[in-house]
Formats: sequence, structure tokens, C-alpha cells
Amino acid sequence: MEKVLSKKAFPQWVKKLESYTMYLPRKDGDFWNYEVIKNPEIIDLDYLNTVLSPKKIIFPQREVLLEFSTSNEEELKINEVLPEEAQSVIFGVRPCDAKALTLTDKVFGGDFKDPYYWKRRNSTALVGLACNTPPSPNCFCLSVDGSPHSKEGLDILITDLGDKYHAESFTKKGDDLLNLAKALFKNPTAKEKKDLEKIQAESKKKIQRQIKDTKKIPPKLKDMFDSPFWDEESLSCIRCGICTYLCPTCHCFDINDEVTSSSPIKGERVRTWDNCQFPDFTMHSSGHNPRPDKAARLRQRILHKFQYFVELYKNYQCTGCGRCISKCPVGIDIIEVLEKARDYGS
Amino acid sequence: MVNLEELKKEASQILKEGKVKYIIGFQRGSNGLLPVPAFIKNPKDVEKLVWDPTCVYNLTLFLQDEKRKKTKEKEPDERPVGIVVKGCDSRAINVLLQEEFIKRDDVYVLGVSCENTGVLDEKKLAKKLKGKKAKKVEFGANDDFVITTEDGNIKIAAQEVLAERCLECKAHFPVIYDVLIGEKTKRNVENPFKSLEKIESLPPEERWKFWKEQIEKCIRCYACRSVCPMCYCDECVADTINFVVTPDTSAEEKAQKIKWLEKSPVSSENFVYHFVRAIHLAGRCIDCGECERVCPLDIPVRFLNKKLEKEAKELFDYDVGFDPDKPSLVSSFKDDDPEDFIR
Amino acid sequence: MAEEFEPKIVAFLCKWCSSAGSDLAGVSRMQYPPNVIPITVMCSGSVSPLYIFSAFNKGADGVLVSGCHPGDCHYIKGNFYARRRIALVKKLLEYVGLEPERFQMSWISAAEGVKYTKVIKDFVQELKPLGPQKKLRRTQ
Amino acid sequence: MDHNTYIPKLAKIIEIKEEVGGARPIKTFRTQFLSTNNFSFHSGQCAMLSVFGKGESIISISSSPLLKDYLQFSILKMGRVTSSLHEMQVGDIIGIRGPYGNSFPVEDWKGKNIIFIGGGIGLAPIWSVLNTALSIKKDYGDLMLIYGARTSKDLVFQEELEELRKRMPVHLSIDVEEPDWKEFVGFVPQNVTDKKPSPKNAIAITCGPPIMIKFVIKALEGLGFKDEQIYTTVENKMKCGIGKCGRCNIGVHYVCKDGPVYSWAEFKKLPQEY
Repeated sequence: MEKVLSKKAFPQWVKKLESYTMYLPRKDGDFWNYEVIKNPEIIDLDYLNTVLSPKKIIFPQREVLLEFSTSNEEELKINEVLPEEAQSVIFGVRPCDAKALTLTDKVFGGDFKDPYYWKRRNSTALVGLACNTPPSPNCFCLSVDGSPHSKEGLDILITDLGDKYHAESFTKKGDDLLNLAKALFKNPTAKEKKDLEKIQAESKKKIQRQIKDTKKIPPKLKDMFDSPFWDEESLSCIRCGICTYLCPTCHCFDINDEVTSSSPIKGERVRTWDNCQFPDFTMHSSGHNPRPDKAARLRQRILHKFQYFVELYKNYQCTGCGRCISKCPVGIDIIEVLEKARDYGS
Repeated sequence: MVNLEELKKEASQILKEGKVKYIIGFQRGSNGLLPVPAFIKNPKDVEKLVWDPTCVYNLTLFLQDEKRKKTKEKEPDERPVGIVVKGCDSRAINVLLQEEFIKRDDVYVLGVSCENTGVLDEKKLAKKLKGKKAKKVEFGANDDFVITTEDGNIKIAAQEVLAERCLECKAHFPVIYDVLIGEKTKRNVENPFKSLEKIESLPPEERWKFWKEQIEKCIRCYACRSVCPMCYCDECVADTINFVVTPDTSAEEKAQKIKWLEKSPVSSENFVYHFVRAIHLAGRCIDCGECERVCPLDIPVRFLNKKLEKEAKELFDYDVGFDPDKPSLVSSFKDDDPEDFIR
Repeated sequence: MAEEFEPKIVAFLCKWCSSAGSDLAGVSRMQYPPNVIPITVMCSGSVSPLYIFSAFNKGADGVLVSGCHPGDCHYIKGNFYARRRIALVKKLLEYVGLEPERFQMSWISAAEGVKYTKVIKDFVQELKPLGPQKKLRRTQ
Repeated sequence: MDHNTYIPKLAKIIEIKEEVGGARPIKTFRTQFLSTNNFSFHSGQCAMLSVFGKGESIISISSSPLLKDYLQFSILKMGRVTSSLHEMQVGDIIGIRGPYGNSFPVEDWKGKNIIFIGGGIGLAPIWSVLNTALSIKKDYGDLMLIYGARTSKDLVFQEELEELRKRMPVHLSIDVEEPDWKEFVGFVPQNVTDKKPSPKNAIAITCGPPIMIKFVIKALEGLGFKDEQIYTTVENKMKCGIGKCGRCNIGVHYVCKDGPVYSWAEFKKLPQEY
């Protein structure tokens, strides 16, 4: 379904969707973050990319898996805690972040479907915003099979046409959202369709960063496991978790028991994000650590994204959002690391 | 004015003479305005060294890696590491010496004076430039920065785009060095704790609201810990395995280790982490401001450290990082330390 | 009618003075409120700030650190170190907006059973109007 | 999405046997599910055990899948969870989820001779497949066990091993000499070389500390075993057990899901990061 909505009517549309929990990027100091919309009057879609991607809504950093307790009779009880199935809409999802969710879908799908993830995922509609101008100077989606107006993973893609939005729905979830405010939407004219094409073509040209010959990287990395390259590249790494926590595709997690009472025992089993850059991530109880240093951990991060994931799911585990580059405390640049690896020894 | 060529010459010479095993400095990166750390072994590569207002990093952080590496080597190279430091960074060296984390012979300090200015706050600059992209930032002749943008050069008074900590810096020049590049320019800082006033003057409940909002944002990426040259503990209460495990560590030891805080990034747990970080840096934080710069969520963590720096000064007349031979803040006391708060 | 709020106080008492002082109060059958969870430590100087943060994290409404009077420390200087450290912790907690009344330090000797009961009584009285400490407490 | 694999089933400990004392104690636990048992598994698979309030730990199942009465786990006291398991009593409740991972291709091995090679607690995962092979012994050729530990006190399943001698050759070893020890003294790989099992129509399964596995494989290669004839099981830190939490991977393989059982032919192709 392809429609056009005047910008002024945007808040009205949002108002019509009141039965949904709605998220929109909101400015907080110098950065943007997704928040629940409280007042639809003061919303707009003019924003840079958020610090954390919508991953944090679908796969929250903290999630209770189950509760456990012993009653007075010392009987142990466990209680499954699934997220509430609240119908939600996330507005303004950048195409790279939407694509990232199609990648975490692969991880949380497969033989064991992750019920916590899918409860949220299935009840959430993603309304994307095409990047007419790149929201970050480090955007490089074109190099990893993405595009600033890709529809992958989205239910609706909105494109800013100046005084109006072009909105295209690709799924039933998307159609439902448009149908709730039918009167506000018009069919696009031939000129508007042409404008859209023009904007899309131009948006690609505005992306400043790229990886050349990305395809050559996975086979090259396969032979670089034992290379001293990783020692050199990781010299300035400080072992923080920014690159992976901010990554829209990173999905690693930890499971811990949080006890609120020790006698009688009462508590929750909680899943939290975890991070392959932390030393204790892979450390065995014995103290043995298969990835003992930052070189091994940087290698894991790069290989996971550009070799292992490619072998497993035929996709890069990177959508080119540029967060890890922009926020790395010491300027480690994944584009540079990959290009150096591609050319290493040749 | 600091002469970069002088720095390069010195660096090249000590490498050629074999005086140092390598030099940690700044070089241009592949992305953005900020440089990246350089680890230079070959005298030829000293050409890569840069010095400009974007050299924000406190490179003394990398002395931790050096030390860890050295303890693993059977026959370590005992030569010092050359390291480029600013005034604040040099105070970190003093603290590391004071705590005997390093020895004086472990480092060859290439001190660079910030003279009348300091380093850049990228965010302040971005606001000033209103969307224009800076390509290069250099020290100007009149305590200003020269910014190269797409449409030519702009001069901005350094004061307007300096990092907050530079505005409150007590010594713009290295206080310990083997070579000093630039001059020991004295500048009077009226109130080195001025930036704290805004929060301090809030009523307690407002202050609580402010900090709760900030600390709640924390995603526990631990970048503030990782970037800190003083956070060199092998064990940290914040980690799931919060101590060094060897094959000899017994199961009991591991099982009985207290889990001081949960991994969940909720207010109560985040506060424990940030309190521990702050208190552990009391009398040790040299205010390089790196913790705050790297925070992806813009949590003003520096204000926690700065507050304790202020209290150390006011209650105990303690200055951090000026004298490596002085006992540290919390391993010393005076008979007349204030005790009006004690019953 | 709602029951009156009874604050929970975690008290770190040094073994040589304050803990002995509390024992004296006990064996002398002095009356004082039962709100204290005493934890005997070897010296007030051995109280890590982490213990204090942890006590608040685990739900203490108030925390007390108590040691020997200056000059009386069994380890000569332990309480002097404590004095400095606790001052900093107190400033930090107040800075983020915790009520100053919630964290206290005292000097109580082995002979000061009476002082111990007074410190506790006063502490409880000051905590009551504040209500439960929810700011730093782990949500349950 | 009918089944939530993160929710463990509750099980009661019905028997605890102290296998090894001292500083590195091992206990064997037998457990029964509180509700009906529809837990079916294959030899080599693991289960995620819960001590509620302490957390979870992945443990290989050491009983044979042919035994339906109980599940058996032999557990070395190592960290937080295993320490509290060691404190538990008969009647206490734990959680079990799984089974996870792949298993030994026992069907493919029918008619072959099998050599089981274990070190220390590494006998536990082997014990399941050994007992399966033993209970349908007619389907297999000659069976042999080579097993060693640091000292004679560190050997697990001591009573069972004595019983086992009646049915198959059992070669034990300890690392350093002890009075009254009549069998091999030295490391397990040396014992393998010493006992010279024939590679003809044979499969060798080895499990133990990483360093032992490495040298056992060398010893087997020295005896003429081909890569496809050697099997091993690997362990890594795990949290989810289902290939999602991201920490146990060796290259593209998640040990919890794609392992823990590997032929040396497969395993040697993976990056050596374990």
C-alpha cells in the first residue's frame, strides 16, 4: 500500500493509534533515544540516529525469565514470566536498525524459538524513516547490502518529501496502521512518485563512508584467525563494551539469578545483555579463558560479524549504522579494520 | 607555541638511540576529528605524530597494558616506554608512581604543555559550527583554535570550545617530564570547582532527581572504567567474576565471593557501581575528564569525581598528582582532620 | 491505622570499642530501640565504603559506622583513616541527594554503653520522619 | 512457540554418591523429575542444572539414555553453582532443562570396537555412551576403557569400574607413583601408547582436560587411528544452552548446540580457540 500524508497530519495519525504503545526518538541533551510517546502533538521525525537502536525495545537489556520462591512448606515454585503482549509501534526506525532486527530474528529463531523475544517482536510494528541525509557521518549501509531507504524488516517506510510524507506499507501490520486513519492518507500522484525516486537516488550519494569489496572480506578473514593482525589492531582497544552494546545486531546475553530474599529463597532469573569484549565473558569457572586477551576478543567481534554470521546466515552481522565507529573511545574504526584485513599480506 | 617538530625530533632520537622500546603518542585516524593512539616503534613513523587540540586522550591508560604484558614475559625488555602527556596526563603518571604501579624508569615522559589553552570539547565545537563539519583543529597564535571547515578557516577563542576540565585545570603543563615541549604558562583559575556549583546549589531532592535520571541511563558498558588510567585493579566488584581465578583457587573461594551488585542496569545497581568508581578514585582522579567524554549516554560522571576532588581539597587540603612522594589521600590523615560530623 | 515505621539500621561496630560498648548497654539492661542490625568489624578503618553502599542497596534505612575515640584505636591509627574515608563517603551520598541523616559515624568506647543507647535512640528518632529508604534500595 | 526452553523442570535428588573427596571433590547425583518424565536424550548430550538463587551450570548426563528411572550427573565442585549442588541433600529440588547439544553417533558404530579414553571428571560424558554400548554389547565389537586421574583417590566410579572389569578390559592410570598401585603410572596419553589399542575397525572416544585431549589424539594418531575414528567432547562457558547467548562458540560452532561431540576430523577444522 502506497500513500501520502501531509506533515501537519502526522500527529493526527499518531493520535488515531492511541491503542498502541508508541515509541519515538526523543532528544535528551545532545543525543536521541527511543521513548514512549506521551504527547502526540509535539512529535516530529526530524532526528539523527538514536544512541541505542530499537533493539533495546524488542530485546531489552534486562528481562526477567522466571521467578522462583519457596513457600512456608519449603516447596519450591517457579513461575514463567513472559512479557505482556502489548501492541506497539516504533516510529522512525532507520532502515539499518530495521534490518538489524531481521538479523536478530535469525538468532532468536531457529530450532529453539526464544519466546521472550518473539512475544515483543510479533506485537511490534516498525514504521521506518528513510535517510534522505545520512543520520551519522559514519553511515555505511551501502557497503553491507543495505540502503538508506531499504524496507527490509519494516512494516511501513516513511520518506520525507518536504511538506509531506510518503508512506509505503509492506505488511498487514503496516496496512492496519494506515487503515486506522484512512481519511488522512491520499494516493500518491505521479509527481510525488517521481520525487520519491529522485530523493532515494540522491540519498545514496550522500553517504560518506564505504567499505570497498566487502565480499572479499569473509573468505579473507577465514584464513586470518592466527594472524598477528589482531594484536596490532587491538593495541588501542580499552576493553569497554560500547561497540557491542550499541550495536543493533549484537545479541549476546547473560543469565543470572537475582535473589531478593535468601530465607525463604525468593528471586528472579534475569537475562541481561552481555558483551564479548568483557574478559569474563568466556572465562571458565576454572579460570581458563579461551579468549584471554583483547586481541582474541576484537577478533571474535570482527569474525562473528563478517565471517561466522555470513557462513551461518548468509548475511553480514552488521548493517552499517556506524555507532561503533562514532562512539569508540579510542577511534577504532570497523571500516578501517575490515579494509586493512582485506588487504592484509597482499 | 608548542613545536610539533621538536616533539618528533625528540621522539625520533630516543627511538634511534634505543632509549625507549616504543612511544605512545597521537596520530591521525581514519575517521572524524579525533586522533587515535599511536604505538610507534620505528623512528621513521614518528612523522605520524600529531599535536593539536583534538589530542584529548589520556595515553597513560596504556601503561596498564604495558605492565600486564611485561609481567607475562619471561625476559621482559626493561627499557622505558616513551609517552606523550599533557598536564593532566602527567599528574596521572605521578599518581601511578605514588601508588608504585609504575617505576620512574618505566616511562620516558614526553611532556607537552597546553600553554594557555587545552583540548577541545567536540560537542561544544559542533554546536558552535551549527552543522558545518570541522576537518581540522589547530592551536592559534592568540589563545584561540583555528578550525578548518569545508568553507575555509574559522578562528574561535579557545575558552569557548575548551573541554570543561581544561577551564578548571590547575596546571596546563606537565608536572613531571623527561623532556618538556612548550612553556610552563601560568594561568590563574579563579575557581577550579566552578562547574560543580550548578548541581551543588540544587536542593537535595532536586539533586537526587538529577542524579537518578543520569545514573538510570547507564548501560554498564564500563567505558568510564576502561578508559581510566587509575582503574587498573585486576579485580573489580562490578564484574561477575570479581577476582583473579587461578587453577589453585578453590571452589569455596569462588562460591563464597560476594556478588556486590547485579548485572541488571537498574538504578540501585548502577548507583553501587558509580559510587564505588567515584570513591575509589577519591584522591586519585587527576581530572582528565576521559570518563565523561567516552560515556555514550552522556552521564556527567566527572562531576562525581570532581566533587570528591573538591572535598579532598577543602577538608584535607589534598591536591592530586603533584607529588609522587606524598602519601595518598586515604592512606594518610592529619590529627586535626574535621570530625564535626561524628557523634 | 498504619503501623509506625520502624527504620532498619545497619551498624558497623568496631570489635574493641563500639561493639563492646553495645554489649555493655546490653548486659547493663539499658533500654534502646531494637532497630539495629549490628555487624562487628575488626576496626572502623576496615569498613570499606562498599559495605556502606551495599547496606543501602540491600535496604538499610540508615547506616552507622562506629569506632574507638581518636587515640584509642587498637590498631593505633585505624579510626583516623576511617574518619577521612567516611567523611568522603558521607559527602558523596549527600551529593547525590541521600538524606544526610541516613549515614552516621560515632566514637563509642567500650565503657560508653550509655552513649551507645543515646546514639541509637537519636538515630532512630531522626530516621522515623524520613520513612523507608527507597532511593538506593534494590527494587523488589 | 509452545515450549519455553528457558524454564527448567523441577527434579528431586534421589541419591548422592561421593566419588572423590579432597580439594577437588566429585559427587554423583541421581535425579527424578517431579512431574512425568518426557526427557529423552542421547549419549553425549548435556543438561542445564539450576540451583535456584545461585544460577545454572551445564553438565553432561552420565547415565545411559536406556535407563528411564533417573538422570545421573557426576559433578566436580568448581564454582558457585556446583558448590551449592555439593551442599545439597537427598530430597532437595533442582531444576533441569535440556537436553542440549549433539550426541555420539552410536548407531553408526555398530559392529565396531570402541576404546573409551577418559581423564578425571572427563569420564562422566563417556560413562553414558559406555553404558549404552555395554547394555547392547552384542551390537558392538570389543570394548576397552583407558582411564586416569591425578591420584588413585581422584578416580571416579571406583566401584563401578571394578564391576566393569568383569565385562571389558579396564586400564587405569595415575599421574604419580603411589604404594599399592599396581596399574599404570603416568599420564593418560602414555597409557594409551602403552596399551596399544588397534585402530582396526575401531572408534576412540576421549574426554578430559584440554591438554590431555590434545596428547591423547597425538598418541592415537601414532597408533594409526584416522581423524574420523577419533571422537572427543568439548566444554566451554555456557549460559543459554541453545546457541543464542553467544559465548561458547568455536568459530561458527556453538558448542552447546553444534557440539559438544566432535570427530577429530571435524574439530581440527575449527579455529583452535577453546
